[in-house]
Amino acid sequence: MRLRNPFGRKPKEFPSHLWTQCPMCGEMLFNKQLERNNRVCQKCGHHFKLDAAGRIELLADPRSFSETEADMVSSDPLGFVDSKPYPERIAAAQAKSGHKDAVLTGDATISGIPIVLAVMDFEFMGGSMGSVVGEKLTRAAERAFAERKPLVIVSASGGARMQEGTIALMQLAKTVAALARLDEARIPFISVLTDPTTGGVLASFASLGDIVLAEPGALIGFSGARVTSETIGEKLPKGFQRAEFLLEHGFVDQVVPRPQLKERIAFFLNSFRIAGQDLRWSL
Amino acid sequence: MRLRNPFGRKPKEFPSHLWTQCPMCGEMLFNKQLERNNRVCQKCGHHFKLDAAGRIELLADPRSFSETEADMVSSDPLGFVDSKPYPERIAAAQAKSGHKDAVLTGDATISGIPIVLAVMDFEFMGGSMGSVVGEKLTRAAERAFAERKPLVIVSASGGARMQEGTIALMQLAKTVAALARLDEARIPFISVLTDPTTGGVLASFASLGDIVLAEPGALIGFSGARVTSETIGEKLPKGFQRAEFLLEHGFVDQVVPRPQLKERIAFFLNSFRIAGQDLRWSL
Amino acid sequence: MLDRIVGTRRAAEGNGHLAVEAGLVTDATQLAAGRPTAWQAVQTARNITRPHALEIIGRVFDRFQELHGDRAFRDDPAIVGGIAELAGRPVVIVAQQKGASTEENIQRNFGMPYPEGYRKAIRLYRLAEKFHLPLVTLVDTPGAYPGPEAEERGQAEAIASSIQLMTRLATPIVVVVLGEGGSGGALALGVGDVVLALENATYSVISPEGCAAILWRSASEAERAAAAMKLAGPDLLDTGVVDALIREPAGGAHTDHDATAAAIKTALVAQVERLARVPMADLLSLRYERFRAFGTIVEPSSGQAPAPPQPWWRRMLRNPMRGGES
Amino acid sequence: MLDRIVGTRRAAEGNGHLAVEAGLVTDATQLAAGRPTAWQAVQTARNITRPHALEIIGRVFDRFQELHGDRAFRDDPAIVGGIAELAGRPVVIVAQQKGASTEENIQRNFGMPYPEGYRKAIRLYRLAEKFHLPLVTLVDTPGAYPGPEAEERGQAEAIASSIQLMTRLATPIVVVVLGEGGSGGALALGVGDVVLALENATYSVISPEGCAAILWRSASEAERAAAAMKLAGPDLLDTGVVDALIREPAGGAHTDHDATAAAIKTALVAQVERLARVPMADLLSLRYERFRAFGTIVEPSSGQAPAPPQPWWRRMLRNPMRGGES
Ligand SMILES: [Zn+2]
Ligand SMILES: [Zn+2]
Repeated sequence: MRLRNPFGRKPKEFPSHLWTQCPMCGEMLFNKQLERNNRVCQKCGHHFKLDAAGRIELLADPRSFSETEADMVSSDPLGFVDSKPYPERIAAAQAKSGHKDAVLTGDATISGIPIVLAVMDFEFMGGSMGSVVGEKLTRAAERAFAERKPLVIVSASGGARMQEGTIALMQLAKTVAALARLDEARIPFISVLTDPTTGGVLASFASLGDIVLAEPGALIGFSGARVTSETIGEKLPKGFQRAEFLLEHGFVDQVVPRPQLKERIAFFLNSFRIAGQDLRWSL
Repeated sequence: MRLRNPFGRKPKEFPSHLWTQCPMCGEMLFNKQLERNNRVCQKCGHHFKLDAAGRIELLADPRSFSETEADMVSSDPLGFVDSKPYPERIAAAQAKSGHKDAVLTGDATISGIPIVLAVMDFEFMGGSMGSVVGEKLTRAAERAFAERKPLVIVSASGGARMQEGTIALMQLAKTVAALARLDEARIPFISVLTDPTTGGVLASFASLGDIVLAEPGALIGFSGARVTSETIGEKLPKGFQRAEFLLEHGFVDQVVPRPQLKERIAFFLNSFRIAGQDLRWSL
Repeated sequence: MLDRIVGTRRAAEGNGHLAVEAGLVTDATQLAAGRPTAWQAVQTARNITRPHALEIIGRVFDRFQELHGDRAFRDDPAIVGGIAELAGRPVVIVAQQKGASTEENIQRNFGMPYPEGYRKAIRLYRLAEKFHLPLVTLVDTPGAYPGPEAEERGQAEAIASSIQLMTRLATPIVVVVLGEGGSGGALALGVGDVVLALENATYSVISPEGCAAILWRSASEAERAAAAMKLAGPDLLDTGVVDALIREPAGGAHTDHDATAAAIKTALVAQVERLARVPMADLLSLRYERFRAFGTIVEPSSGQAPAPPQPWWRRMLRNPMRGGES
Repeated sequence: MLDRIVGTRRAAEGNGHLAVEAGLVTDATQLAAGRPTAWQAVQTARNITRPHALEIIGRVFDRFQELHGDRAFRDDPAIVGGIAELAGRPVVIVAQQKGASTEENIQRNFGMPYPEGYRKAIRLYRLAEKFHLPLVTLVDTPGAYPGPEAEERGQAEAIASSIQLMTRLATPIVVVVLGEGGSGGALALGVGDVVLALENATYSVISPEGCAAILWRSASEAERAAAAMKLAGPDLLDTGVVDALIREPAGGAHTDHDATAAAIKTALVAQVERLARVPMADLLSLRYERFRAFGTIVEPSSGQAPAPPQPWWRRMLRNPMRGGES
C-alpha cells in the first residue's frame, strides 16, 4: 500500500538551502522562486509535491483557513512493531512534518465560497490513512453535511496505514459512509488527486468526487506499480497510472495545472451553488 | 435494422407437412414431435424459432392468457412505398401470421402468478417495431404499473420498422419511458431474448429487464452482423452476438433452455413477490 | 403537440418566452418556398464544414469546462460534455462531436459514440439532476458505432439505459439536433422536454443508405429512401418529432457559424428559462406524454387513438407562473 | 459494539435470535485453548480444500439461481451472485469464488476480482434493494486483482463505489468471511449490518507477504507480519471488525464441508430473521454507526473518543418488536 516509484526513476531532488534540481528537465531551480511558483518547475511545468501548508495557501482564501481537530493523534491499537515501534514512527513523522498526522482539516473559503477543506500530506508516513486520517475526514464530511457546505479533499497518499492493521482498512468504509450521506443530501464533494494517490485512499473517498480533478503527472492507482509489475512480470506501459492515463480511461474529469486549480474548483462550486438555490426544483 | 444471417449459413429448413431438418445437426425431425418438444431439436438441442401462439402456450398457464388490444393495427403515417406500399406489406404479414402486428399482449398467469405478458412474433415483418408494437408494449407496461403486476416481454425482432420512419424510432423512447415508471414503482420486469433480438428493440426495452434471460444460441445484438462485418471489413469471431457471447460479456443473467424457461421466470417472480410483501422494508 | 410544448401560435396569451420571438419555426409553412429536398438536407447536415458541437458550445455558452470519462472504461471523444453558463445560468451540456477534418474525424470516430460515450452521458445526466442544473444536449451523429468492440461493451444496453434515465431525469432538458440525428445513437441524447433542430438537420430511424440497402437492395437508392423516410426538418415538424426548427443562415449553417450559434443561443435561453419555471413533477409528466403520444394506430373496437394530454398541462406550460388559470 | 450488533451476552433479555443459540463465538475467551497462531490461520484460510463460496451456497441455500454480468463489460467468474432461498426466504447472494483446483483457480483468477466483478456486485446489490431482498455476502479473496487491465478499468473506482453503495443500501446485509478477507477487495463485499467470520478466516489491510516486503523488506517475514497485523479470528473479535465467529469443525472447515455449511446456515438464518424485523431507517443508522466507530484516537483538547452509539439503538436491536422499552 505504500508508494513505490513505478519506473525505477528516482527523483533527483537535491535539497539545499538554495537550490533544487527539477527531476524532469534537470533545471536547477532557486528554492524561493520555486515556492513562489507553487512548486511548479518554471521550465517544464513539472509539479513537485506540495505539503499541507502549501496546499492550503494555494487553495484557501488568505487567512480563511481555520483548522479543526488539530491535536488529534493516533494511539497504537495493535501494539505494532516492525523495525521500530509504531509510536516512534509517529513521533518521528510529527517532528519532521510539524503536524500530528497525515491530514489537516478545517473550514475555509475558496473565492469567497465557504467550504470544508481537507488536505493530505505525503510527508507524514507516506500520507497513509489510519484512525486519525479516517476520523478527521469523517468529521469533515459530517460537518459539511450538518452545515450544508461543499467538501474539498486534496489527496496525497500511499494507501492505508499497515501499522493499524484491519482498523486502518475499516477507515475506507467509515469515510465513504460519511460521503454517502453527503451524496444523498446533494452537497458537492470535489476530490483532487495529487502525486501520489494510491491504494486504499483511491479505493475509497478519493474516487468518489462529484468532480474528480488531478494534477499533471500525478501517480494515481489502486496497486503499487511494483505489485502490478510483478503480477504481469513485465514492464508497464509508459504513463501507466499517471493522471493523464486516468483521464484517458475515464476516471478523472480534468487534469488541472496547479496555478488554475483554485479558480477551477471555485467555478464548479459556484455552478452547483447557484443552481441549488432554485428551490422550485427540489420536488 | 432487419436481421441478417451472420455467418452466411442458411438454415436448411425444408418445410413439409411432416418433416423438418435441423439446421444444426442435420437430423430430420417429425413435425408433430418437434412441436410437442416446443420446437427444440431432440438430438442437438437447437432452438427453432417459436411463434407468438407457441410462446404463449409455453409460458402462460393453460387458458390463462387473455389478449388485449387484439385488433390494433398500424396506419401508414409516411405513405411509405418501397417495392410495394407499406399497407400491402402489413396485409400480407397479417394474412401469413394470423395476427394484426408483431406483438401479442395480454394478461396471464405463470405458475399461478398474475402477470402482464407480451410476446413478439418474428414472422410478422421480422418482428419490427412500429407504432402498434410500441403502443401495445407501452399499454402493457402501463397496465402492469396500474395493477402492480409483473411484466414479462419475450422479444424477437430485427429492430425498428423502417416503413414508419422516425415515428418508429420514437417507440424506443415511448416504451422505455413506460418501463422507467415500472422501475420506479419497483414492479418486476423480466425480459426474455429469443432468436433474433437486434437493433432498436435490444437498444430499448429488451435490455432493461430486472432479469434478462436468453434462449440458447439466440442472435442478439445492436447492429446487424452484416453492418458490423462491413465496418471492420473482416469476418466476425465465432459465436459473435449469440446468447452465450452476451452472457460472457455481462449482458444476460442466464441462458435458459426453452423447457426450463417457465419455471425459471416463475422462480424469479416468486422471489420478488414474497420479499415485496414484507411491508416493513418500504420505509 | 407543438402548441403544448413550445406554445408558439398562441403567443399573445403566453408568458413572454415564445417560440416566435425566439426566431423558431414551428410550422413547415413558415419556411421559404423552394426548400431543399430530403437528400439535400442529408448532404447539408453532413457537410464537414457545418459547425459541430464544440464550435457551437464555444459560441453559445460561457466558461465551458469539459468533464471527462465514464468512470469505468474510457473517455470517448465522440461525446463531449461539461458545465458551462448559458446567459449566466449554469447548465450541463452533453453533445456528440464530429470532426472538422479527416484527422479529427478519426479521433472523434466520425461522431459515432462507443458504449462508454453513452455511459459518460449517463454520468453527466445524473450530475445535472443531482445539482439541479438544466441539461442541454446537442445531437449530431451518423449513429452509434456498430463495430464489434461496441457490441462487446454493450452498445444496445448503453443506449437503452441512457434513454431510460432521460425519460425520468428530474431537471429540464432541451435537445438540439445540429446535424445528423442517426437512429438510436441519437435518441440516447434525444429525450427532452423540448426537442429543437436546425433547419437542415435530419433525424431518422436508419441512414438513407442503410434503408436503401435493405428495402431497395441497393445503397444507390439512398436518395429515394431519404425522401420516403421523411427525415428532414419540415417532415420532423409535421410528425412532431421536433417541436421547432431553428433557422439557419441563407446558405446553410456552414456559411456562418456565428449566426447559427446566435440563433441557437436565443432559442436555448428562452426554452431553458421557460422550463426552469415549471414544477418538476409537471415537467416529468409532460415529458412522458410528449413521447407517449408518438404513433399512428387504428383500433376498430375503440375507434380512437390514446387519450390526448390533459388540458391542465397545456395551461401550465403556456403560463407556468399563473398555475391553473387562463 | 458486539453487544450492540449481535446481542449475545444479554441473551436472557433478547428476542430469541441469539448469537449463543446460533453457535456463534462473540468473545475470544470462548475459544479453545491452544488455538492456532495467526500464521496457521493464514494457511488454513488459504487451504485449497477449504469450502469455497459455491460449495457453501449449495449447502446453505435452496434453489440458487446464479445471475451473471455487470451489464457493461464482462461476467467476472471471481464473483458469483444470484437469488436463492434461505430457509424459505428469498435472498440475494454475492460472493467471491476461489477455485478448488489449479484449473478452476485459473478460471476464477484465484478469487481476485476485476472491476467488472465489483460492478456485477453493485448491480446485484441494487437488485436486492429494489425488491426488498436481504443481502448475504461471502468474502474470500486474496485481494482485488492488481494487474494493469484492472487498473485500466478502474479497480479503485469499482471498490469505492461498491463500498459506498453498501453503506446506504436499504436492505439487511449479513457478511460472512469464509477464508481470506484481503484488503479493499474484500471490503467491497464487506459492509454489512452484521459481519461474521469462520473461526480460521483472516481479514487484513494487506497480505502478510506484502506487509513483510514493505516493512521488513523481506517477504519471508510474512509470519511475523501476520502476527503483528492481528488478522486472525480472535483478534478480529477483539477489534470489533467481526461481530462473531462461526465455529469450524475440529480439524478446520476443510475437514467437513457439510458441518461448516450447517453452522453458517444456522447463523445466517438467525441474523437475517433478526435484521428483517428492524425498521430500515434504524438499520441504516446502525450500519453507519457500526463503521463510524472504528478508530483509536486521542484528542488531548477534548479528552475523549467519538461519542458512543445512542442507547435507543441498543434497545431497538435487542428487541426490535418492543420498540423503545426494555
Ligand atoms: Zn522542470
Ligand atoms: Zn439438431
